[in-house]
Amino acid sequence: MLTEGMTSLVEKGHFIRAFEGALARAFDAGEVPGLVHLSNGAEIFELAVMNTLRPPKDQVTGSHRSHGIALALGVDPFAMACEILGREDGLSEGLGGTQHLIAPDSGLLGSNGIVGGQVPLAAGAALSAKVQGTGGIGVTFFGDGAMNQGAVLETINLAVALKLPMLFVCENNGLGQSTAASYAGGGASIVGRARAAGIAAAHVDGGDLDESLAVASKLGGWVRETGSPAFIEASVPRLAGHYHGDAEVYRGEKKKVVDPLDRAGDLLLDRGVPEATLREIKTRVAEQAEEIVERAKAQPDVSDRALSRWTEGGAA
Amino acid sequence: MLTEGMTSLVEKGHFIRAFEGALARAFDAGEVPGLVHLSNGAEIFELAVMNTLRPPKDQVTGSHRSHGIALALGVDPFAMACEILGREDGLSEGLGGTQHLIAPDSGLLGSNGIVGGQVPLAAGAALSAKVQGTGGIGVTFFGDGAMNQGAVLETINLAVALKLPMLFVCENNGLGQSTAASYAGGGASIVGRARAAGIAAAHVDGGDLDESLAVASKLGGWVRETGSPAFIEASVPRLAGHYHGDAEVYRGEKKKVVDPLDRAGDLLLDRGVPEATLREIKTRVAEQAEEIVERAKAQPDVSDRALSRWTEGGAA
Amino acid sequence: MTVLTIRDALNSALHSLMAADDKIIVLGEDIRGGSGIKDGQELGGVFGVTRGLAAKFDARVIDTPISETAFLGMATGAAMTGLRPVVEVMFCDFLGVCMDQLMNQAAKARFLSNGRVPLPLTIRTTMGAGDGSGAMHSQAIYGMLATIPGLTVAAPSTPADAAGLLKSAILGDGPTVLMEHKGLYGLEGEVTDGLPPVPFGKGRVAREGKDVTIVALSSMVHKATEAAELLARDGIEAEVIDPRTVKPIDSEMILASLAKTGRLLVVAEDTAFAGFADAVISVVARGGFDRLKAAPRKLTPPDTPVPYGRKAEAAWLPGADDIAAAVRSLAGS
Amino acid sequence: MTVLTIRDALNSALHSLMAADDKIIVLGEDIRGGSGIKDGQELGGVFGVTRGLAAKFDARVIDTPISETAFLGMATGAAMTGLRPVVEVMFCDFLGVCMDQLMNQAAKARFLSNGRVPLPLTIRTTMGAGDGSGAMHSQAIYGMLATIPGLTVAAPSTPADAAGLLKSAILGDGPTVLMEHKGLYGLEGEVTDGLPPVPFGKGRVAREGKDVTIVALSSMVHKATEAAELLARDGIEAEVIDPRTVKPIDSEMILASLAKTGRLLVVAEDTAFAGFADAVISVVARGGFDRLKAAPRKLTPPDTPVPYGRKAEAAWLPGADDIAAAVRSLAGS
Ligand SMILES: Cc1ncc(C[n+]2csc(CCOP(=O)(O)OP(=O)(O)O)c2C)c(N)n1
Ligand SMILES: Cc1ncc(C[n+]2csc(CCOP(=O)(O)OP(=O)(O)O)c2C)c(N)n1
Ligand SMILES: [Mg+2]
Ligand SMILES: [Mg+2]
Repeated sequence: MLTEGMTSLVEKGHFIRAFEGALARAFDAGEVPGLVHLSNGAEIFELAVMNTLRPPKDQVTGSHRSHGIALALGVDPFAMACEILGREDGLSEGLGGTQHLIAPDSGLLGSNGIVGGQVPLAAGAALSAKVQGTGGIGVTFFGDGAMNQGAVLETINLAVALKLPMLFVCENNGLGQSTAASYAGGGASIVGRARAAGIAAAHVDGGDLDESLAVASKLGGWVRETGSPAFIEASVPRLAGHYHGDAEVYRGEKKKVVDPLDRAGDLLLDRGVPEATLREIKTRVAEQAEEIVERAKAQPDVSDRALSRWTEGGAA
Repeated sequence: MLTEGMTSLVEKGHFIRAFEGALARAFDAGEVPGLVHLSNGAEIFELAVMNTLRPPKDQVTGSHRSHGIALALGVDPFAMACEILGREDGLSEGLGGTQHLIAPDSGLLGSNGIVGGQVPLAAGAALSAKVQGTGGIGVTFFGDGAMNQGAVLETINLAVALKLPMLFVCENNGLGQSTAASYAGGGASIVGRARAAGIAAAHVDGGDLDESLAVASKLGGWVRETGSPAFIEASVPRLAGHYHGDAEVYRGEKKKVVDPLDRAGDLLLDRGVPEATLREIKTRVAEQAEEIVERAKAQPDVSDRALSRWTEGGAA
Repeated sequence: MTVLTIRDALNSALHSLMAADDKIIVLGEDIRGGSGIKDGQELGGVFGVTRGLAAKFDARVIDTPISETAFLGMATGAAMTGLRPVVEVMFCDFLGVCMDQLMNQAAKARFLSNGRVPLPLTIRTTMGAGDGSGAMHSQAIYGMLATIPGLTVAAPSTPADAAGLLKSAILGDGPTVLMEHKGLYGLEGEVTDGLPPVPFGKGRVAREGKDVTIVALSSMVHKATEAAELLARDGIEAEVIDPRTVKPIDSEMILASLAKTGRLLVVAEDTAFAGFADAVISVVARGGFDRLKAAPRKLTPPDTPVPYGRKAEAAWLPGADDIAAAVRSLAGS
Repeated sequence: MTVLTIRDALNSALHSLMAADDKIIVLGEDIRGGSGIKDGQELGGVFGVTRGLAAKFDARVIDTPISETAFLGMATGAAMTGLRPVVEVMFCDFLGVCMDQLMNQAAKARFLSNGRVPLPLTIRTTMGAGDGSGAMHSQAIYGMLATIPGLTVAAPSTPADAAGLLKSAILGDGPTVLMEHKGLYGLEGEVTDGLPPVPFGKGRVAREGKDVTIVALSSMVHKATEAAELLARDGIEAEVIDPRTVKPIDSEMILASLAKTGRLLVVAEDTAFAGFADAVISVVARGGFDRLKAAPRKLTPPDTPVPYGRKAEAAWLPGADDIAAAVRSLAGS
């Protein structure tokens, strides 16, 4: 990837971080109806995957933790912020909320409140692309915890059996809520489990931008060229709580991890991008994010009006 | 295994075959309320597995195709025949029927109408044994088709994660109803999928009695000694239709397979058991089976009385 | 007009719609049948409803592994992205293994997108006791399914309605569960040429009468009609209303009948508590209280799983005699 | 008498029963919490109900993978083989992913064995809207669950009932779903020392009155009581009945109240069609027709998924004002 592209990617990463930071502050100020699950630590990897996609021909589904995925796909941050705050001009006028972000025009078929529930849906996008010959692919993001859910395990096999153009992306952050991935997965390798189901699979350090770009483009390309499914397991850190506000007492002493955003920044410095540029980027996106979330906060809550369009005619 | 034991095992195999033959005739005569799924081809392998079990400390669950499993465990054939015919003295007085055989006293926790539904239940038996320190194990039988069902895939992982003393037995007969196992499983190896989940696993030719005995005792012993789960994939032929009466047009030209009962008989002949003894065994068990099913046919249908004990007090 | 069985009416509707719109796909277990097996003749579904489709529409007719969650979800995702999938779930008893995809995914996506995402998804499934299939192949969970916001649930009793409701489901914008009674597949009836769609939410007067209103669905319509003939000999004229769709329910037609008869019996095959019968009684008690001359009644199976033995199953299912007896006591009250 | 929150009452009941019977095990996601992580302090469940159990009962308190089908089925199998498992399913919305194990396995096994197999299984789960959790973490599917033959379904509104119903479930012989309202965990109330079991099928008169009967469950009991206080100012005395168990329903208590008031309003948080409200109206219309002075009414959320935005969620949920208004129009009719 050219330095320019990489700089823009890192900028997006910082924007996502800043956007979620602003959301977290909005939450603390009581402006968010529900709990928010932040992507802290996964931004760089998610951007690397999106880099190989061609939405809206490609359609992506994500888990409860999908703000980063949505922004990486290019979903309008203002419409997203409004949705997460439950306000006018939100993607669904506030009916869906943080766990139900839907923006197919940008390639986001949907995020989901049920662990693993989004995975079969992406198989549907893959099937659509296959039957209609669009050249698109279905992509789904899910966590290490979801890897133990029937919906995910069945769909891996289904995609192999039906030869679906589908990319599975498992973000292994070592935790499902308070439970260790190694415990819940019985110590078995996630990528190994996928591979045994007959799917092309690779593991990647999701904090390594170069490697992530390479693996994503290799496996994404495989899916597009062969029409067969592929699977990526990415190790990513969960830099914060399960949800914003989670005290994480259960986590004991946290291991020190280097923030993938910093690692990506170092790559840019290595390539000769001046530190000042990086600083400037961070400041700029922080302001942008802040401004967007502030504007969203100023929007009225019209979700009741949106609801009433669904209840006219009324309940039986 | 001593020749005597093996002869008795083969006799049981012939008895199961004859018992189901008699049931099939009862079905043709209109004496069976529902469809029956016969074990033809799997008897020898199932007997080999049961040979390592110690019911009722060990508890077994099975699929829709569980007559053979039940008989191999030593469930009373008359009570079974009555249940399958929906008659008095049936295991559940006819409330359950062929797909819901329950005889925990003999180690049969239950058979099941939902593909894969029985598998988590056996994990419960394993957990009970573990928590109560009985030394028993949980065992579950299911088909190649069930291997694609979330309940099964989740339970394999659960058993590894919780270190349950549980034996998974997948009988691969190449078909789920009319669908080829190789198609439905995406061409992946069943035992390979299991192994990747972190479970001790082996494949066996379920038509080979010696090998089946060895593998069953090895993996059964592993479960008992280590308290950890194990997995057996057995290739067995489906010698008849999915259910009795299935025209099997979808199957095209059937490959010729040698009947595992005949193979087991050959083993006995090799060991010097006279052919006349084998013939005598077959005749004897055929008569026994016939007699039992005839007696069951003569029983009255009292299932309505059994039902009424559940409806007293009535529906709300 | 032609005479067709329900099986053939459904099959014919599938053939004609699939020929007209290549966005329609059909998928499920064994619905081609014999895939991967050379020279196999296709099964066309275990009840034969999808027979012949594979030969005509090949890649649009898809056999699946026994993975209801994965393939129902796949169909839902496909419906969100341009296709019109028709999924067969072999028995409605199996919806338990994929209930999340039904109740949380398929049923909610349109609402959660605030109407931006279409969801033309048809789920064909079978139901019904009476053939000794036991507790996990005989349920009729239409009441349970109808509790789910966002779903249309239909249960036809005739070949014309079966084909017509299937067409409405396939041509519609939202997820629909079509519950086909196993015991009715062979039932013959007249159908209009072209098998016109039947709108959801519109019932059918299966038999006119003035003394008592019987509301029944699917196979119970036939038992109710049989009962009505018995009752007619005694001079009791029962009106039999077949709402055809469980949800949306045709309250208007039911209340109009009540205005005439003042007496209500609901006959249902789903579960005894909080099922279809209770829903209809609630509609009438709330909306037609002044028209009721006597306490409404319901006739449902007892609140137990479906038993296997023949006598138990016969006792469990409401029958024409039970219906007639219930009407008699109602008419006399 | 002590004052406890619902959370603490449940926790206390678990502690005392587990100390008394080592056949009782508790399992679910994050119910220990922090397993596999060194030096982690235990979470005790995401709502804190199982706090402290791991430290006391170690191997009998089991964290599970996110595999509801596998672990609910495991608990069912364990109940069939000598244990008394208490399973936590974090939100009732997740029951969709394991509905088969609930509806076909746990609920049917006793019947299918003709009573030979015990099934002392308790499923604790949460429900309820009002905290902005959105469409898949807010449902209250008690009506849907109550359609399933073989299940007991309970939904307590007070700390005493929460502990008491939990005890009945754990000490009982059959599968029970205990629906704990997320919004009520912090609610305080008096409890009798020893937290005695509360029998299933027996309701509680939450407030006496003579003019109108309001039947409500769980958090709706509190809203109904609030409404009743508002109404009392206008001289309308509403009786509030809390059936506590959805199934078996205490028809007797409801009908007895009706005999006094002649007027019925059912308030429910589950879905609008074929849910709890319809079931209760059916009970009353069939069994108390002669006592009804006016058409019964119901107040439920509209037939949509639970919306996320604050205003929408508030509009969606029945509130005390809505209840009071419904009672006023009912009392005037
Ligand atoms: C079926 C289901 N079970 C449980 C939950 C509750 N839950 C939400 S997120 C979560 C942990 C998910 O872990 P993982 O898949 O690793 O994703 P992560 O949160 O780490 O991104 C759990 C248990 C749920 N939403 N759905
Ligand atoms: C959840 C579920 N889906 C589908 C069925 C219908 N069905 C019954 S048996 C069967 C095939 C099972 O194949 P396999 O597991 O290989 O067992 P086999 O019949 O070969 O012994 C199917 C699809 C079912 N009973 N349950
Ligand atoms: Mg995780
Ligand atoms: Mg098979």
